[in-house]
Amino acid sequence: MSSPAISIPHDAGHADGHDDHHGHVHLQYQPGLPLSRGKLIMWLFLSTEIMFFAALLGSYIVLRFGAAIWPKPHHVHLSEPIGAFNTFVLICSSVTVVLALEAAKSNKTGLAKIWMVATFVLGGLFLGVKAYEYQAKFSHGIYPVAPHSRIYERPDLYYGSAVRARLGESAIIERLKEIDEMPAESLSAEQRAARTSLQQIRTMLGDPNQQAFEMAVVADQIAPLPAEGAGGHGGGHAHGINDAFPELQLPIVIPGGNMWASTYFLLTGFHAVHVVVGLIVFAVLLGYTLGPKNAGMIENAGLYWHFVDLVWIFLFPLLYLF
Amino acid sequence: MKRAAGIFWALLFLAVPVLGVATFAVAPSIDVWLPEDVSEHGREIDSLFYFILALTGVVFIATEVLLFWFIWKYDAAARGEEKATYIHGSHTLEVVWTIIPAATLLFLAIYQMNAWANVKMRRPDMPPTVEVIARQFEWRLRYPGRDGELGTPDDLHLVNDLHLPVDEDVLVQLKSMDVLHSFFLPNLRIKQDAVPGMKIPVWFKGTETGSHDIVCAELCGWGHYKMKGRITFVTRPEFNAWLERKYAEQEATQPVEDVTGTLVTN
Amino acid sequence: MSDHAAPHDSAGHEEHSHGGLGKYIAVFAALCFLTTMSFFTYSEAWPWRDQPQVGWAFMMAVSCTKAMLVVLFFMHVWWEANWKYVLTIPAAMMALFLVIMLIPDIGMRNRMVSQERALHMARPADLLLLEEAGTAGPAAEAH
Amino acid sequence: MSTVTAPPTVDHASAQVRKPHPVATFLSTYVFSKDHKVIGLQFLFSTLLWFLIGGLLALAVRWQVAWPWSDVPVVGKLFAQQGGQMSPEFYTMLFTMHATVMIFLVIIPILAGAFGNFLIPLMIGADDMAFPTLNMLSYWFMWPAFIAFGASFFVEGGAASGGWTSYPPLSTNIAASPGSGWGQTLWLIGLTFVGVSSMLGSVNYMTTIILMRAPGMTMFRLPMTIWAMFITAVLQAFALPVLTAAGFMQLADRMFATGFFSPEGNIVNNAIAGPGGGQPLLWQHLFWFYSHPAVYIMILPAMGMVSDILTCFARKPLFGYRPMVYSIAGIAGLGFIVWGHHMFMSGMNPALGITFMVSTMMIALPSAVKTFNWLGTVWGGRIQFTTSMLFALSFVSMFIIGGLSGIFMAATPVDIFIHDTYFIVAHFHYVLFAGTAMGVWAAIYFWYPKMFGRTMNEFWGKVHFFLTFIFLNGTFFTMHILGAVGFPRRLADAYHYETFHHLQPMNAFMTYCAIGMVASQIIFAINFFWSMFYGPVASRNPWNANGLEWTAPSPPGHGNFDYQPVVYRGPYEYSVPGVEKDHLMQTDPPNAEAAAAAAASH
Ligand code: HEA
Ligand code: HEA
Ligand code: CUA
Ligand SMILES: [Cu+2]
Repeated sequence: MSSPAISIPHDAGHADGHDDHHGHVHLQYQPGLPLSRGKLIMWLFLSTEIMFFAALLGSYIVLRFGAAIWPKPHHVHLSEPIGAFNTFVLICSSVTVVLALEAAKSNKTGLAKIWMVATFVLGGLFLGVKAYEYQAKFSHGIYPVAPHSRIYERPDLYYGSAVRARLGESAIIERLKEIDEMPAESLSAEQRAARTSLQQIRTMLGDPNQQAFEMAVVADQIAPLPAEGAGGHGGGHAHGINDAFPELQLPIVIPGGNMWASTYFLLTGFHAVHVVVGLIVFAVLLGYTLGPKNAGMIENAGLYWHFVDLVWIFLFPLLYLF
Repeated sequence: MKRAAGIFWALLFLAVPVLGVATFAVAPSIDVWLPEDVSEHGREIDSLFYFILALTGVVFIATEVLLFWFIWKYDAAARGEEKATYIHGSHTLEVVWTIIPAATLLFLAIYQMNAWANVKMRRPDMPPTVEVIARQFEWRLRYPGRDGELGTPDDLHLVNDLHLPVDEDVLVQLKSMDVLHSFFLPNLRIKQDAVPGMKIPVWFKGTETGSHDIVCAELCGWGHYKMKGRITFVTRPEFNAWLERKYAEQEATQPVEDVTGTLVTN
Repeated sequence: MSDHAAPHDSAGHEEHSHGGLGKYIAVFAALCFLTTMSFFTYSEAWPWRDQPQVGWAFMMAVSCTKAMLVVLFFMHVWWEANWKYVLTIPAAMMALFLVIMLIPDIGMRNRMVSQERALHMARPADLLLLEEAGTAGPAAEAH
Repeated sequence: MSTVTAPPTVDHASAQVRKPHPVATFLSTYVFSKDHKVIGLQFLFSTLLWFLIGGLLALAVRWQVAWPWSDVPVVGKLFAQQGGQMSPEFYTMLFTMHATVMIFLVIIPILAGAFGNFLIPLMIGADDMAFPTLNMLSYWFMWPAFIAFGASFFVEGGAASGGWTSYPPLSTNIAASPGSGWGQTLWLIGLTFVGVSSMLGSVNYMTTIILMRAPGMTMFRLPMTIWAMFITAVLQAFALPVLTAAGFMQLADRMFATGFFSPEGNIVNNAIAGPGGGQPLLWQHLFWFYSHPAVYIMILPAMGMVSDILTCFARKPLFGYRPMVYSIAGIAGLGFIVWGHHMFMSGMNPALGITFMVSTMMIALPSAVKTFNWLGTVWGGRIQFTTSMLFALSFVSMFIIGGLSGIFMAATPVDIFIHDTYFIVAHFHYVLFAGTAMGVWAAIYFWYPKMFGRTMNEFWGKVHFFLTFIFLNGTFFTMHILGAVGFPRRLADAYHYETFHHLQPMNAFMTYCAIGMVASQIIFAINFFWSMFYGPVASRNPWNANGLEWTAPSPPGHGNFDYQPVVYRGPYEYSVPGVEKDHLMQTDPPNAEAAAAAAASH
């Protein structure tokens, strides 16, 4: 067991130290874990990611279940089937990435590249669907952002004055005048109905002694909370004033809607950022020959990608189905 | 010469426990010490403070003196040719110095729970005596009006001048309008953050008449340092008379409803 | 990515392939099946429609199973040595502990709510009000 | 973890293979270097510079506390509007940035960044970190933070002024405080970059320590420094992401008016502040979930380095090596479940307070084990009073004070009185400055020869030690008794309170000491730079220590080792009986004769 043959130069000949720039020995190491460096650091990185999402998801869970009220998915135009479709897309991409790895390991570089491209495309598809979903929220004034958000929590006096203030903006006044003067034939049936309710709420808001119920009526005229099963995307089902005349952008009431928007965009936003990073990694990988030599890289990229999938597996029921 | 250096450094380390203990010994006599306690539960907290002071004091003196002694004794210059002791540790010692502190700390943990529960958990069953609403940078006070109920239009509104009856349980309902503040009564050993959105009960019992500082102990912005109030304990009859006087003043001046007022009375 | 991680450093373990196409397809099918199972709570056949908690628990169980499958097979943890426990169990425990400790203060924050806050807070009553307005408001006659 | 005890035989052929040497330019050698030693020194220089800035900020803080509203000397001219005085909002900014700089730009990066980088590969026998590029990035990610924190002093409203804890809603609402505008945003951005840097560093360190130990260097032959760095890296990896997530949420609250941390119907400066819906305590929980482990991130590496230095200059094996390792792990594990002790008065559920109190009491145990083992290490030694040793001894002495004051605060009823008073300020300056910073100085004096190939001047080192030691105790010990009066922290002027107005002379005394303390650092700075060029040239092993780093040249060249190190024993074989020399290096061959021979030969 002894290996006395190793010579250990302990001495002062080298004391000034600058001499050995070229004495770079290739060092041997004690066996540690049965893992490559890349894989180990990737796993360690993923455990930091676990904590990152634990903080975000944990905050969401306590904020949500502690809230007095939380909007149902259809209140906020969230569509379960679309979410489910995106889940499916991510699962597929997880499969394609393992298949790319298997192919690379058995030196089928062409096949590996095909699977990798498929993964990339699926990831892109996921983002596309996500963008479409975001658009559906934005178009209804559901933003996490104060300057754009049109969400009010309750049909109360604050809400009433917000609507009044919006209707009082000069651009809106002009537009209202135009709407009032439009010939009935040029409007759809829905728009005609909306025009009537618009006139009604204007008289209602003029009355100083409004009750909470009247404010609720105003809110319902502007953007009725869609009934369950209505699905969420795009509109068509709902027929509030905001749907008939989107340019008015009147304030809306979604009880619990603000915190919902905050957490929804926070969680899906950070997940989407992770997807984007994954896509960049895949794009870089596509520049390599995907053979056994680079299988380690594919595996690590895959580990990351599966983790992103994993986060979505929890996000989907928590955000869409609960 | 070498030995002299060792002695010098050893004595420097001895100065730590010596001056440390001296500081704590002298502090009360120069009035840099716990402020006068005028509360019922304060005694319990103070005695806990002294207990921990004694406990940590013993540990402090023991460890620092040992350190000094080792530095003094095991100075290379003092040991001549003798080698250092070759020892890798002692299992028995490890067990001893794990178990003893563990037992001490566990005892301390259990021993103090009662005091904690008295101040923060065993809320007296009574309506709030007064509501304290912190805001940048003042303490707004709301006493129940003549109807004896908080949250009605005849509530008495005051700022920074808290009067309370002595020798009675009082329940303060603590709120904040804007940011975090902390309701600190040094002489009553009371401290509680005021959190916007929450109403937090604080209870205590003053044992002496007199007037003391209310300090804000949580950073709340540039004016944090001047968010000062006064708490005054008076006897019950005096308290009633004071309340009466204040009602009369309020009715005479008809204060404009402030933001707090409108919100709370809603 | 790696500057030094030449393939010969202490790796060598993951050369042999496990899994194989069949296994991955099976896992894929299971994942798809489980995803649709989440929707089972929406169906008529689901007996606990008025107790959402049961449905939530069911969906979380489904999610955990799915996560398990992904970790074990796609991330190859099934085939790994014991380090997998060292890494995953503490992280999972800590994450859980964090969430549990958040429950009393944030999860149950409305226990200590002040009136000022309650005033601005949406409540179930608001939802009822809106629904009522939807059926009884003047516009109900309009369309 | 596998613990192979038999050193594997080394393949000689491959040991001689030389790597092609990359072309070295100035930029690639000193600026964008991937060499862990250069990166370590980059961290060291940057953090020392910030240390100076943090120290000057502290002086300004002390000035105001001692003589509120009096003209500030030298820099007073900058506050033209106030006629030379500082304004109260400027004061809040001062201590916020003092703490931020000290914690995020000095102590954490000097421990993990400077010493972690420099020492880990050298002490485990590796040629570099596992991922040198990542390592380089971890340094360069500090720069956006340097810039963000530095720039925040000059933006409108000034730098962040919500305290280093940045409790919302104060920090999320610009109407609440001028510093909660751009200053706070930059603060959060800076914090995120520091976080990314630490995260990159910590995963890299863990990988390096697990996979790149020299043959024979089993986990239980690692020096304490490496154990401490390893566990610190674990702490960072698990705790930091939570702060990063919370930071993003605060950023969202500020920029997008989400309401994670503010309640509904909050009224700041007579205006309704955003829709709310959240809870201020959520931030506190998330923040302390990181920041309590962070205080151990800020002391464990110092503990490790001090253990190595104590053994070396006591010429004695470390007392209780395994208990020392387990207690570090214990501190780290318990460190995750005690964060609530910062929130006893915060409105947190008092029942939670009890659980956190019990766990906090328990965390004193591993610290007790460490303290007693250090005493055991010094006992029976042959103490050499080098500057480094003096700093290491004072670390032990001072940590005891800081730790014991922690017990007062862990006791919830006592904390009711002393929370947010100078008692707390005393506590954390004893552990952070009197503890960690003393440990850092011990480490600088100890490893300086390895870093620069020369030794620092011992005489002036001792003068530096003596003055720092005296002044620091003068400044910080007094804070305990101020705290006993209830003297509140973060107050620009407390003397208008009846309870506190007699404390001004005491504060003036502390400020004089603080001035002395900062002035003493001039000696250090001169010694530090002077020795780099004119200090006595150091041999490979100037202190006759045992670690692998001492078998490499001083300073080590690219790739660190000019031979293949093989480890045969633990790191603390000092004064082995029957061996002529009083120390056996980790690389000395195993059998007694060979050992004796090797020992005799150098
Ligand atoms: C390096 C940093 C560091 C370290 C190591 C510690 C260590 C400890 N800290 Fe400290 N702490 C801080 C940095 C640190 N702290 C900071 C920065 C703050 C303030 C943050 C802010 O608000 O701005 C703070 C605040 C703080 C608080 C909150 C106070 C308040 O705001 O009200 C508490 C409360 O429990 C606490 C407790 C402890 C305890 C119990 C330990 C223990 O780990 C100490 C253990 C050590 C010993 C006990 C000494 C050695 C042991 C013996 C000699 C054995 C025998 C002992 C006994 C039997 C008692 N700390
Ligand atoms: C690591 C952390 C650290 C360090 C080292 C220090 C160091 C010092 N601190 Fe600080 N402090 C904090 C962390 C730290 N502090 C924190 C977290 C707070 C709480 C803030 C809050 O409430 O939010 C605080 C708050 C705080 C306060 C309370 C303010 C208040 O609440 O109102 C005070 C008051 O006296 C103070 C004073 C000092 C002093 C005099 C020093 C001195 O020790 C400083 C001495 C400085 C030096 C000695 C610099 C030396 C320079 C070099 C060595 C460089 C040499 C250069 C080269 C070689 C290039 N600090
Ligand atoms: Cu109010 Cu500080
Ligand atoms: Cu702590």
